[in-house]
Amino acid sequence: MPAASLDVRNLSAGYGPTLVLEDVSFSVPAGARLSILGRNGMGKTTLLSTLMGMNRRYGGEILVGGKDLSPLKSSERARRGIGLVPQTRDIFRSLTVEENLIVGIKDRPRNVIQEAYDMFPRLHERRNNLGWQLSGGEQQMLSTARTILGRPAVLLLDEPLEGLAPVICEELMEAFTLLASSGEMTILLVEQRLESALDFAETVLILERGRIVWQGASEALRADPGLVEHYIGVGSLH
Amino acid sequence: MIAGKRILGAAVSAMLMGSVSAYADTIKVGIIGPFSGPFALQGKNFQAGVEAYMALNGKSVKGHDIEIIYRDLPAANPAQSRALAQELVVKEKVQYLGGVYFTPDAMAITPLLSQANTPLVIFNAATSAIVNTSPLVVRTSFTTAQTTNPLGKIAFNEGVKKAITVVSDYGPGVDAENAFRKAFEAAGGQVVEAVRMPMNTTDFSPIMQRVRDSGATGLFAFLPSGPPTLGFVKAFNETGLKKAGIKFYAPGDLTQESDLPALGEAAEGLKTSFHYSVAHDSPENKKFVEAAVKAIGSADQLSFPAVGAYDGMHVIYKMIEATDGKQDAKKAVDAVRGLSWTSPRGPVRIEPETRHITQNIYLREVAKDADGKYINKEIQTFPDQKDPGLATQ
Amino acid sequence: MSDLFRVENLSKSFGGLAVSRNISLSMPEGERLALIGPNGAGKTTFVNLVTGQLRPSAGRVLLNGGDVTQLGAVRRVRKGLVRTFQVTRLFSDLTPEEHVTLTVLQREGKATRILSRFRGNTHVADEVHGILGTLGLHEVARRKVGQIAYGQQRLLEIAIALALKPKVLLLDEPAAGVPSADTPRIEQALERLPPSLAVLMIEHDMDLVFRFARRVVVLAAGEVIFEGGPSEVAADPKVREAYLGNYAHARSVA
Amino acid sequence: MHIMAQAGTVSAMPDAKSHLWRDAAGIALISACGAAGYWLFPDNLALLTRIVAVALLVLSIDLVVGYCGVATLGQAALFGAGAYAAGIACVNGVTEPMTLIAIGAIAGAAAGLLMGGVMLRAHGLAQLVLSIAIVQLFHEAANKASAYTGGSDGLAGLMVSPLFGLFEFDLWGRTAYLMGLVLLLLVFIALKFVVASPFGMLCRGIKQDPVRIRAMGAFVFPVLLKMFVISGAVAGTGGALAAVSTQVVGLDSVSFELSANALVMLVLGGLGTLYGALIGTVIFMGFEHVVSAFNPFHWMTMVGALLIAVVLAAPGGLTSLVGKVAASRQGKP
Amino acid sequence: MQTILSIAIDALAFGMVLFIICIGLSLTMGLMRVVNLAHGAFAMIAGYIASYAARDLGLGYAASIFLAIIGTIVISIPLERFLYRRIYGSPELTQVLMTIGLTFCVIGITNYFMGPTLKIIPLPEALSQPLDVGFRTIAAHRLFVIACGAAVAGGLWYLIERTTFGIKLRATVDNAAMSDALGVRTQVVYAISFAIAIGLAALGGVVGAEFLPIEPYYALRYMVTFLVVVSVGGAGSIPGALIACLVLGFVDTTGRYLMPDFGNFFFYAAVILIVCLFPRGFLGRAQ
Repeated sequence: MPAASLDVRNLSAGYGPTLVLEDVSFSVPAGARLSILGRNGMGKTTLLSTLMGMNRRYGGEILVGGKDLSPLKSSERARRGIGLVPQTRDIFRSLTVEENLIVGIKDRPRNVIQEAYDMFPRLHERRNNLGWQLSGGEQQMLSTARTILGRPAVLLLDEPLEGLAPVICEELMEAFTLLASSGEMTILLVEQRLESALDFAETVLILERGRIVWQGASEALRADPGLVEHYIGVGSLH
Repeated sequence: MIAGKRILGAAVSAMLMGSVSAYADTIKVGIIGPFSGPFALQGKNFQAGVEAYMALNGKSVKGHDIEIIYRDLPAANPAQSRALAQELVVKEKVQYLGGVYFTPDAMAITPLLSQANTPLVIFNAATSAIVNTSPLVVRTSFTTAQTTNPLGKIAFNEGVKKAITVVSDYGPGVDAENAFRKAFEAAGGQVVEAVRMPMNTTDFSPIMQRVRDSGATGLFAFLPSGPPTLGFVKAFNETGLKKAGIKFYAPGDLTQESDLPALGEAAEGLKTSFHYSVAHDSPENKKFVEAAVKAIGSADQLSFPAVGAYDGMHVIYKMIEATDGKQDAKKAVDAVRGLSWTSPRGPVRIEPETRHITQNIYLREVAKDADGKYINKEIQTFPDQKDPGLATQ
Repeated sequence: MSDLFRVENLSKSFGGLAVSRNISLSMPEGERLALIGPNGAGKTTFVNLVTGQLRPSAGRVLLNGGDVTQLGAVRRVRKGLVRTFQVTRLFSDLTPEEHVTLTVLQREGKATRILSRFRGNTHVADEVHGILGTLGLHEVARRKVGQIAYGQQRLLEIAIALALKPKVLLLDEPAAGVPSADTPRIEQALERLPPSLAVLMIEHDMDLVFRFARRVVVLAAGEVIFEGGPSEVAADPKVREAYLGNYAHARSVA
Repeated sequence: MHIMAQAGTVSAMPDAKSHLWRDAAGIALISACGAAGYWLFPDNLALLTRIVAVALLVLSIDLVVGYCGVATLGQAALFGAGAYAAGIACVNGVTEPMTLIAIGAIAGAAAGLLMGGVMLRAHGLAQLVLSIAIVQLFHEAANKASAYTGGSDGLAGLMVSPLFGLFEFDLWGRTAYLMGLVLLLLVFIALKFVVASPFGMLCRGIKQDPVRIRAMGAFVFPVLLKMFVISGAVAGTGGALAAVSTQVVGLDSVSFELSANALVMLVLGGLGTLYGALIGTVIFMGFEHVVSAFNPFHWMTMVGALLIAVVLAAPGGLTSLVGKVAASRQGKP
Repeated sequence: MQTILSIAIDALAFGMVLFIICIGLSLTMGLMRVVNLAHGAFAMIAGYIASYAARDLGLGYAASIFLAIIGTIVISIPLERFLYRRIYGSPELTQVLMTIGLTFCVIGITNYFMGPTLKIIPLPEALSQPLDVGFRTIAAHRLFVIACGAAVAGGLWYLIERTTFGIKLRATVDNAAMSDALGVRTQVVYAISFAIAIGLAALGGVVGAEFLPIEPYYALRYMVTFLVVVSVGGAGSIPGALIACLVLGFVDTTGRYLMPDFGNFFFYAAVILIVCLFPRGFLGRAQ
């Protein structure tokens, strides 16, 4: 599946009585990269899981390649091109690495999992280990590889580098950049590390308390440390 | 206010009693039995026996119309039994109670009888002591001791010196065990082991292993009629006990006719003692079977509770005849003390003292009849058997 | 004077993955401490360890100088170590009034009584309404919790904790999920906490943290990387790295 | 206290007094229904007495299932303990009916203590299985101890003295029914107090979230065990009532089937209100009685259909239906 | 020694019958979180179909089994669509109410149409013979049942551990939301699993008819046994169910051999002990 554009219009979502996302709208052209920034608890994860269809959506539309996927269940969204690497990784703990990958390949033949092993040779070494036996970095590789094997048109990455050793971070970021530059996928990256996020994407979006408070080019954000401090940093003292 | 209540009360009671008993002379008979649930087949046989009797003998006695009211009691449940009996007496105004498949259910009813001025004719419940609990109880079925008793002697005479008893662990099972042991040891044999199995046993192979290990040459078994008998007989064959020549004796509950199509050749040759075989050769029985099969719908389902019900209805008819429609329980019961007649099972008599039925017990063998159908073929008769369980009390 | 509350070298690992390492901190009476850190830093695990929901692999927890590490959660609460939950744990078909009444009765050892009426005690009722009033919950006191706003539910979490008359209070993200319009109410509630109470708050909303805390502890990858005044935290290079840049100390444990 | 509230929400705020009034009205309604049963069905009092006895059992299940969230399919063990204790005491010369009821309640409570002690070690499905195993063991024990219990023949020959020396337990069952009704009312009122006590509230809290309760500084196990004992006393009272009124105790009173039926009645009526227990028992047993009299042979299908219909129409039980109707009424001004 | 062997082989056969029937229930309870008390009713329906096929249509044993499995699954499809789907995710007690209601209906209807008598499924000549295995004779049918049980265990193991469907099923059980997000149609996975569970109930009902004879009350009579076995094994676990069936089968069988008078005590005491030692069952999945 080639990369597709993503248009989000007036999306609102939440859990039970709480509204976590309010009226979020943005667009990403096919093959482009977008970083989503914001402090913890500001709705970034909810945004991605709502795009995937794993959350209650209160209103709004989600268009992939111009088609509205918002009425569909997440399995159908997955089959129409959205792929999510969740923050919690959510690997199947009771399945082996190889089995985890097989779940991700959708209807492609089994031998395509070699692609994942090419991307992360470490997974090949551990292919017969159960999910819960993996280290955090390996889990992240697995989760990422599993989603990528499904060849999503739009890939959603939720803090893929969190809690990982620098070496692995580098490895992962390389992989993402490679994927993105191949133009096969439109990628949304949620990342707390400003540098990584700005390096990765050409455009950036900042969420605060469920709303988009800033949207623009990475370079613009890089150039304005005050803005960064205000929205993302440990904070200036008021 | 009070008047209002009275009018309401009158209106309600008229509604509840229905319009019948007010002017038409109808005598109601309440029958309690397991018409649904795991024992539904036995209840169906009650109904078949009752209907067969009424089909052959008319639906009225001396101008009194008989109306039957059935109440379902799916499994042993004395509280419900009492509630049903009370409702039949008080609300439906039945003059006679009949049926009752389980002993505790009968025990729950008997204390009501004298106050209700209603006789109870038991069609099945087979513990000896029931008839002692009220003078208004008459039983037309059998007791486990009664049907078991002859087997002790038969077994010994067939060369069994050492026997093992295997019974279901509940009242009638224990009765059967005791009756057999007593008769068998009186004849000179020795019961080497007595096994009581939990009621819900489904796999009998370990029991058979135990039989084999006991060194006995004869096996006496008692299981209530129903699904487990199939497994028991099959296990006996399959574990090679049959081949090894171990002799198998049981009261007829084990090979009731409705189970025979399923038991099939597994049970062939099995010897049981009982008060009734559907294959009993007599004109009375032919008439009965024909009528009862019509009532029950299929020849395969007819079994011993039907004859208990049939004879029970005979007793009730005689009671109605004697009281001429008046409700007088004592007079009714007195009228049938010592009553004798030819039942489909053979000659029978209500013992004046015990009010239990005295009857022939037959030794039968499972065999094929002329049509290739499995029957309990009577091969020996023990006439005039009283209930030994009561004789000792 | 010894510290009211003290944690010494607390460590916890799950199946080889260390989520807390050698955490030590102490709080005197009246302390206002904020615990911050990026996602996955082990903040909630820390609260669970301290309050007895989890057993530590090593280390000690001391309250009033006494070791409570071996005590279960219930006994720690009874000794005055009380927490709120990050995701509210309330009884959806009871009212705030009932929640707080039950808590007060429990504290007074009357909660298991059968032969008294739940609402029978006026001095309990007064206390309950006092607490609810302080937190601005009296308007919804008799509505089922399932029907009140999330912000109010968060306040109720605090109300329950206060009803236990704690010595040490651990607030796990008291403002998480609360609509921005309601945050001031929570902040107000925090300002009114008894001055002698030692409070440890986990929170992401830095504005709130800076207004509330006198001391900040930063946790990353299960260990304390900074401890100091709020004015210093933003300037600390390690903290900035943890939040803004590539935090190089994070590592995985196989 | 002054409550500032909008007009629309006032009715949604139950007040301590309105609680009391509602309970008083409920109890008056139950008494009225009970009395109506006495006048309207004077010929069915044995059935009504049986319903009362089973209602006590169902109430006792509601205490543990509806208020504590402990699933049980073995409550008949407690009912049977009460029934056999009363029965054995009666056979051995204790014939005063209220004493027998008290003996039953104590035996039920003791059995409840035992059962709670075992069952509370597990959770969920395992807990359910423990309850099944316990009731089966009780059943087996009652069958084995036939010297005391009469085994499968039942414990017959209970000669209960007249109530207060005046009222015989007779064929028409008036004494038994009225005694049962008064007992039921007393138990119901007592249970209303129990569930309205701090203890009752604590149980409701435990049912919803034991972790929260612990964080409030309360222990969970002793509270649940206490409720098991109370529940056992209630079930034992029901068992003793059944024994006294029918003058016979059968193995069915300690059976899995009775437990399962009673649980079905409770779920049918609705959990956690006490009223649901009564409604469920009356509807289920009444329906069963009517259809089994109407067609003794195939009524089971109709009962099954009723259960399915209730799940489809009112998954929360029949009392939830009342709540829904009330809510929809409130919705319309 | 002979006795021990002899008991062991009986225990194995009985345990295998339990296994074939219960593994389906274990799947529905563990994987789909539905307490399907009507499971036994499906086994019973299969028994009736097989009996009808064999006795009234004169089909062979194998054909009867096949027809019974297909027929039962066909009957279960509308029930799944119109009744079971309503209770997925409902509280367990609501599920209990509905499935008990369904069981009552099945019993009532069966009683009405098929009558209350026992129905047998005639065995082919080869299976009905006692077989001499050296130390004792054993019914060939028992060996057949053991073989069936082993085949079911092996087949299910292969299906669940080795096939893509099995991997998707396990993934769904492990984390349904994530499976969905990866494009697994979990509803379809559930529907197929339900059909497999019913098919296994059907197979067990037919081949186990020698142990648990087919009659209308079957659906309730063995309900407790099935429920206990599944819980002891741990809902959703094939090896767990296998171990539970073999252990409980063994306890039951030896208990009945050694102390038949206290057979039930043994069984339920063992159940209590096991449940206390393994609160989630032998190999249960965490709730």
